[in-house]
Amino acid sequence: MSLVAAGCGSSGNSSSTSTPAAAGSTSTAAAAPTGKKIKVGLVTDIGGLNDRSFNALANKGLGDAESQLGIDGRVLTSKSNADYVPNLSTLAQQKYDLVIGVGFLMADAMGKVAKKYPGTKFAIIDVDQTSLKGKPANVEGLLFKEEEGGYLAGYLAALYAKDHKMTTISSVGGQKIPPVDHYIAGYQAGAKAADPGIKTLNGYSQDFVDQSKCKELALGQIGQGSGIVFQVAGQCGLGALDAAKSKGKLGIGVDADQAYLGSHILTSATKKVDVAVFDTIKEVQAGGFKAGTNTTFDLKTNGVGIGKVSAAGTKYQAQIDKVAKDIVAGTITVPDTVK
Amino acid sequence: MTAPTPSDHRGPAATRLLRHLSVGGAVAPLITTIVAFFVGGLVVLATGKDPLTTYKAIFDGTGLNWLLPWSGDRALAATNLQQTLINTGPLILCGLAVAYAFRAGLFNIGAQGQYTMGTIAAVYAGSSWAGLPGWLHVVLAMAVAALAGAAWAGIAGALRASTGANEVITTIMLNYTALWIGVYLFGLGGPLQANDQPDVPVSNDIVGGAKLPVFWGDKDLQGLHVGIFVAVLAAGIFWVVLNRSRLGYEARAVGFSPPAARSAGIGVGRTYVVTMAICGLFAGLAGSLDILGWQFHLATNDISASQVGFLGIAVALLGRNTAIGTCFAALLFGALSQGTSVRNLDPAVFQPELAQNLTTVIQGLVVLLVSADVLLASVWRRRRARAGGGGAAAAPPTPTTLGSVSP
Amino acid sequence: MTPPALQLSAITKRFGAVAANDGVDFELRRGEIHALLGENGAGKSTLMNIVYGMLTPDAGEIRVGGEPVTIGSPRQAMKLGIGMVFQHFMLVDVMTVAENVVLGAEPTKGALLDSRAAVARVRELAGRHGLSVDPDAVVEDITVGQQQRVEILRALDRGADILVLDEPTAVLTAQETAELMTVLRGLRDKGTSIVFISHKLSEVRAIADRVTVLRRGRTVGTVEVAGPNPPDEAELARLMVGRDVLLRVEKAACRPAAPLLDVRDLEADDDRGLRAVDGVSFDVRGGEIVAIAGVDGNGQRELVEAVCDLRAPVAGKVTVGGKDVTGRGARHARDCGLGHIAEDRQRSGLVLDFTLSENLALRDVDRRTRFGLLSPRRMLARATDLLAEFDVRGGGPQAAARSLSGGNQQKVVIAREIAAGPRVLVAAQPTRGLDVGAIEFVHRRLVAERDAGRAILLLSLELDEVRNLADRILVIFEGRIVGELPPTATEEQLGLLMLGGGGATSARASAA
Amino acid sequence: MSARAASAACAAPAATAGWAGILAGVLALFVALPPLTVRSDALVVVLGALALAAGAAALRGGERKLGGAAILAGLLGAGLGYGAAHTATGGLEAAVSWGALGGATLRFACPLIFAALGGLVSERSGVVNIALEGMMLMGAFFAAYGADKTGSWVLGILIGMLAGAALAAVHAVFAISVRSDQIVSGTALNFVALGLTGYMYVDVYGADGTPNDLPQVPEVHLPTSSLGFAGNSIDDQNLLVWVSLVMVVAVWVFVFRTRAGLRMRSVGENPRAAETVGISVQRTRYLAVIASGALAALGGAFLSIGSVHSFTQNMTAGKGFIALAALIFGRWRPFGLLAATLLFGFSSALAQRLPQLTPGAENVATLLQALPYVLTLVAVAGVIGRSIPPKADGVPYKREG
Repeated sequence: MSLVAAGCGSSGNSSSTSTPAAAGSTSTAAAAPTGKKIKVGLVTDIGGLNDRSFNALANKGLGDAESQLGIDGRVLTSKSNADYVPNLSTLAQQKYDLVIGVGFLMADAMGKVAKKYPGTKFAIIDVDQTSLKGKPANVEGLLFKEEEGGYLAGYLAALYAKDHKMTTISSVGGQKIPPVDHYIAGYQAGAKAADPGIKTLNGYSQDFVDQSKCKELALGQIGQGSGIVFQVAGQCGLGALDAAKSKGKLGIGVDADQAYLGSHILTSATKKVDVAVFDTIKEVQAGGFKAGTNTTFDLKTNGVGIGKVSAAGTKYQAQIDKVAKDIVAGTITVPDTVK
Repeated sequence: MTAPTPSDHRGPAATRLLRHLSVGGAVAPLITTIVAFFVGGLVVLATGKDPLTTYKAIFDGTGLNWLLPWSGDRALAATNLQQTLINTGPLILCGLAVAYAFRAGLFNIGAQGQYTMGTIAAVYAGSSWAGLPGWLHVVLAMAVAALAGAAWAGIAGALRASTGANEVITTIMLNYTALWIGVYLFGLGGPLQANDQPDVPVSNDIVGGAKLPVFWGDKDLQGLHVGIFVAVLAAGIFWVVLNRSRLGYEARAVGFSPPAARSAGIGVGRTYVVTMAICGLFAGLAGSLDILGWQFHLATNDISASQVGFLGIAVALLGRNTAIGTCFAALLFGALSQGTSVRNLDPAVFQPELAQNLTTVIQGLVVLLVSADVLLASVWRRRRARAGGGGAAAAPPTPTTLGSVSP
Repeated sequence: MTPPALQLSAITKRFGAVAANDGVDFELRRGEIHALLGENGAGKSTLMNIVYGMLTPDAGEIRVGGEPVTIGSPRQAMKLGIGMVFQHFMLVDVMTVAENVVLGAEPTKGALLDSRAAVARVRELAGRHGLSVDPDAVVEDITVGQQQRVEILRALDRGADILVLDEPTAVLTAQETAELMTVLRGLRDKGTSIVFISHKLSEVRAIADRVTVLRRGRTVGTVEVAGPNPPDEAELARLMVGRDVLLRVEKAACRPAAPLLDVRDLEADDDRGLRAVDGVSFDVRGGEIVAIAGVDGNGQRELVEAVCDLRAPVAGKVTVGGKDVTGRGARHARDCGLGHIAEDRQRSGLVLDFTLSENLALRDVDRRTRFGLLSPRRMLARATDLLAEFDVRGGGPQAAARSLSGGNQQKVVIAREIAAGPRVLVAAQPTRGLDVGAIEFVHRRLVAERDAGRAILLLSLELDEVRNLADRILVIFEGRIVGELPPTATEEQLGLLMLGGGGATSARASAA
Repeated sequence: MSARAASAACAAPAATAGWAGILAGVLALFVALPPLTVRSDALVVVLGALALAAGAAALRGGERKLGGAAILAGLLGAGLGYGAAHTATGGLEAAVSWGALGGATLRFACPLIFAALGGLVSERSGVVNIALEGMMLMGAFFAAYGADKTGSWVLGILIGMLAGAALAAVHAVFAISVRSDQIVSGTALNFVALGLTGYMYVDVYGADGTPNDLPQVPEVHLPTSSLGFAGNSIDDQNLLVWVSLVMVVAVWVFVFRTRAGLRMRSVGENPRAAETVGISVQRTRYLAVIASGALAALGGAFLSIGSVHSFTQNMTAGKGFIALAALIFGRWRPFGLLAATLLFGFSSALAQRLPQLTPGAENVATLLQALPYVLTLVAVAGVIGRSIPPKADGVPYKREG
């Protein structure tokens, strides 16, 4: 069986949290279940739990919190968009202390439900709280500076490419939506910073599920000379990494640390949804919920970063660490829109 | 002339069974459903769970236990029932869209595409014309959606009428064409993509006045909108049109015998077009219910995720293509999808993800058994024809008839 | 003495309650042409389907060459040397002649078909038996007569020495019929035993050595026709029908009024785009019955369809009561006063799954509505009246049309068409497949409608019917009207015209 | 039928003109694209005009279809060529790299070829197979499952094919023996397959998905990359892609050149006729339907263990229906459906690449995804010559008596 960064109850063998830029994450710090027994519900979007990145990570965060913080967790997957409102409101009705919505597609439903249940604490990943209708005060937006992780990944890719006489690197997006474009913008900026002469390709598969579509896009890019493919398309993107593998090129994973896929994974641009979920739960347990605002997870807070760097990239570790420091220090500003 | 070679000879036991199956038309679908659930139960059993507990849990999740006043959590049951009925409305309409075609001898696999065109039209109409009075806006949006569905289905009807193109193939193709049109319209940079969210592949929200009134439950939390009444009303209209109007009469005549209809002066081609258009009206209306009732906008992935039109095929078949049967079949399928949702089905009883797939299997089995059951009904009819006296010579078998199995 | 090629004893075959064959005996000698004669539904085809293994008899014995056999499938039949030429050809239209002939016994070369060998085999066989046909032609492109040859060739290819032909001349032109006769005689002379199913007396007398007559599933008797004292047609007919056949319809003298149906220079194509009606002109006056006589397949069907606007004519004009109905659609024609008793009542006359009341409303459903909706009560009431008036038995207005006997079904059709009060009534083979009582009813009704002043166009393949009913007879041959005869014309006169003979002298009839 | 069409095509000079016109139209676009990338309008326009002239000549010679096609090709070729000549070369090279497009076309086409061949075998015997989608899905899941459990992709493929054949056998029972409406039972089996594979997937693999070390069908590496775009298209294709192409030939030989194929066709055209010459309609149809399930499953197996090396729920996503479309578009003929699948594959490949050509209006390219369906609509409507199914296709058969 695979080493998978997700799965109910299989939270022990976490491998996603070692980043070169900073020390271990908060989630590994706690040892034994402590604290108040609160009830936390998680509602996924229609991608399902086995997307191996986004929903899976959120689920893992909840699992970590169950085992380490001793909370009661429940996950509701959504089969269709008709499930969002009922899923969220069911949890609220059942007096869950915290209800977390995963994903961008749930913004509308979250706005409505949160307004109806002002006594329940809500958090929503990837959505700016201020963009919700009526700006409900009991919602915390959990945002990520995906572009910072993308930047590091792009920087590393370009360094590697330059040394290996590759002229081009590329990225495969699922759909042209903000969380995806943040990654790609950072990736391209990082690459140009490392090697201004490098060519970057980008394409969207219009799909987050069908792997063959991403695989084709990636093969096309490899055909145009791309030596490294960065996937930003959830489950579909696994096809892009598969393309890189079968063509003897390198791939860069997304969201979770996808190094387990093999040695062709140069690194992963990580977005620690699990950390965000875990931290938010911990906060609520401690009585410190930041309602009505956003919490941004960035390189500084170790909310984004890059995953395990493969053997091929270890020699650039020092350079990457320096860039990471510069970003944290604010000397490098990373753009978040694709030009 | 060929000699009379009637082909059916059955013992009295089989006859009795067939009679039972055919009485009132309700027994056979019930048996079909029970068999399908029985098979589903075996699957549950095979996984080491208790089928009865599982089905009880699914039943509770449907909210139908609300009808049993002594049941536990009334509020939860009410919410569940609202969601079940929200599912049911469009399912009724899509079922009618398939059933009406069946009655005219056409197989409308295109309810999904007609539904999609309905949602697109509804979202367009609902998000435009903000100045209209509410009731007018709702009615107009529903009308536009129904017409869009009708036009889309009419293509298949027109192709059948003018070139004989098989509507099964054309409607399948139209389904996918509708899907990509939707993805194009609401995708980034698409002509109908939301003005205020340039980064999201979604439509504009419909305006408040275009929303269907919610009469049970919280109107902000996807309470039950009046669409269910629209659907039931449509089923009534379906019955009237089919059984009491010239249109329906002609459609049935064409369905049973195109040459006889033609010979009687009924325009067969025209009937195909009109019939398909009526199907499209139903399916398009279904689309408008979802948009105006609870969804309020349409994202590209909503279009590809929707299955309601396909389920309409199963609904119509289980409902024997009748108005009342379609309503009950839609309720069954709507309830099943609600009852197996993760929030309602306790994973300790049965894993909801499995239950959802089990539901699909049960739906498939229902349709499969119905396909055999249609045969039984036909055999019964032929038998009765023969029993009517002297009818033997009246029914020379053709290769297409569904006669008996025994020589 | 050698045993007979084929001997059937006491063959019984039931379909439900009906016995299609009820203890039939039949004997086919070696090297004879043996006609199997009987009315429609007498059980001829059933018997031969049993011989060919398509049906299994419920009782009885079959001997081939003296040996008792059971024939469970066509394959077994072929092994026993039995070949069959079906009335509806068993050919695959999109394949070539050679492929059709060898189908089931294909020559192969290794794993592949050897089509060259197939063609050679067919060519050799065709040459040997004088059945000229192009082995490479695709079946759907050749004439019906040639298609029949393909069927015969296939039977011969399987080594058939018993050949069964089911009504082989029904679809042939006179020329083709003559050729077929020659071929069959040739085969007989080479030793093939032939069963020739027919209900045409003249044909039987011309070709057969012996005739066995079937009536209502039973053998009536076997007579020699090639011998010194051949029975005449009347005798055969009596055997066939079981009584004196001349069904005289009592009718008053014809009092023709003004023309109500006028057909001018009508041209129409058949389904394959070939010209089937080729410049037909005639008219029918009120108060007369005009019959169109001809061998099946000479454009009758297309003519009826063109007149009733069920088929778009290529050229020409049809008027009903002075109103042009050409190409305006069947409903318009009907609204102008055209009634149509369709040739095939089960296919196009009735919606078999509709109730009688629904069927009776087919023509004028728009007149049975109230507030735009159908009124089942009114439909039922009217149906009850009509069913009583036309003496339809076997079910009330709520019964499905399917449940009625053929005769009663036809009464429903006639009731519907006549109740609409048409000025012109087109009756296409109105008595096909009916029993004697029903035939009489139909005939009397048609005459009554004539006397009521309607113009009646009758198309029939039954010469007796034509001569009995018609006031004038038009003969159609290859899509043209080749002559007009009075009802007093003899069968020989009619037959000559129908086969294209003598038509050369007779101008295209355009009675007026 | 094929023989006649071919002879008609070769006979008349008008037909030659028609084909020449089509060629000129295609060339008009081709010269404007990489690698030639001619930047002048003149050549494009001249070629387009040639196509129009040839088309007109063909029309006058009575070749209506070919002439029309040539004129269409001329207009489209010249129009698109003109557009291409005025587009930045960078974008052009990104979007139109023939080698990659060719390769992608083959990969998109491969599962469709298998499934459409399956459909061909079934429908040529007279059984409509709308359950191709479900059979592919069975193949996709059980190939992955089998490969996982046995550790061998060969066994995986076999198990997948068996699963597809099993579903097909159910279809056969209902369609042939019970004489159900074939479309209804096919529709039902699509539901069953979707539910069954989904159920087993969740049950066996749960939230983790199929393992990463799933045995894979190997790729075939050919040293052809130096041979221009054609070589580039095929140098690195999955073994199953090659199998699918071989299968087209094999099925063609079977259907049109063997005894069993002739008999199968006769059953699909006129079952009663077949029976009268001693061919068992039932047996022929059973075998054909079951074979069709195995073939469609092979297409599914390509999707799971050939292409992306994992299984996901409903991963066929309507490909079975596209295969059905290709079958119709290809007029129930192996090479016809091959051409159709390649066209569909090409349009999918192009739809993915075109956005790079038109930054800012990427979305328009999504419309190209609808092309296979629209083309099929046009085909069944008879605009490009009527697509006529086998005569007994979809008609249940029963013996008399």
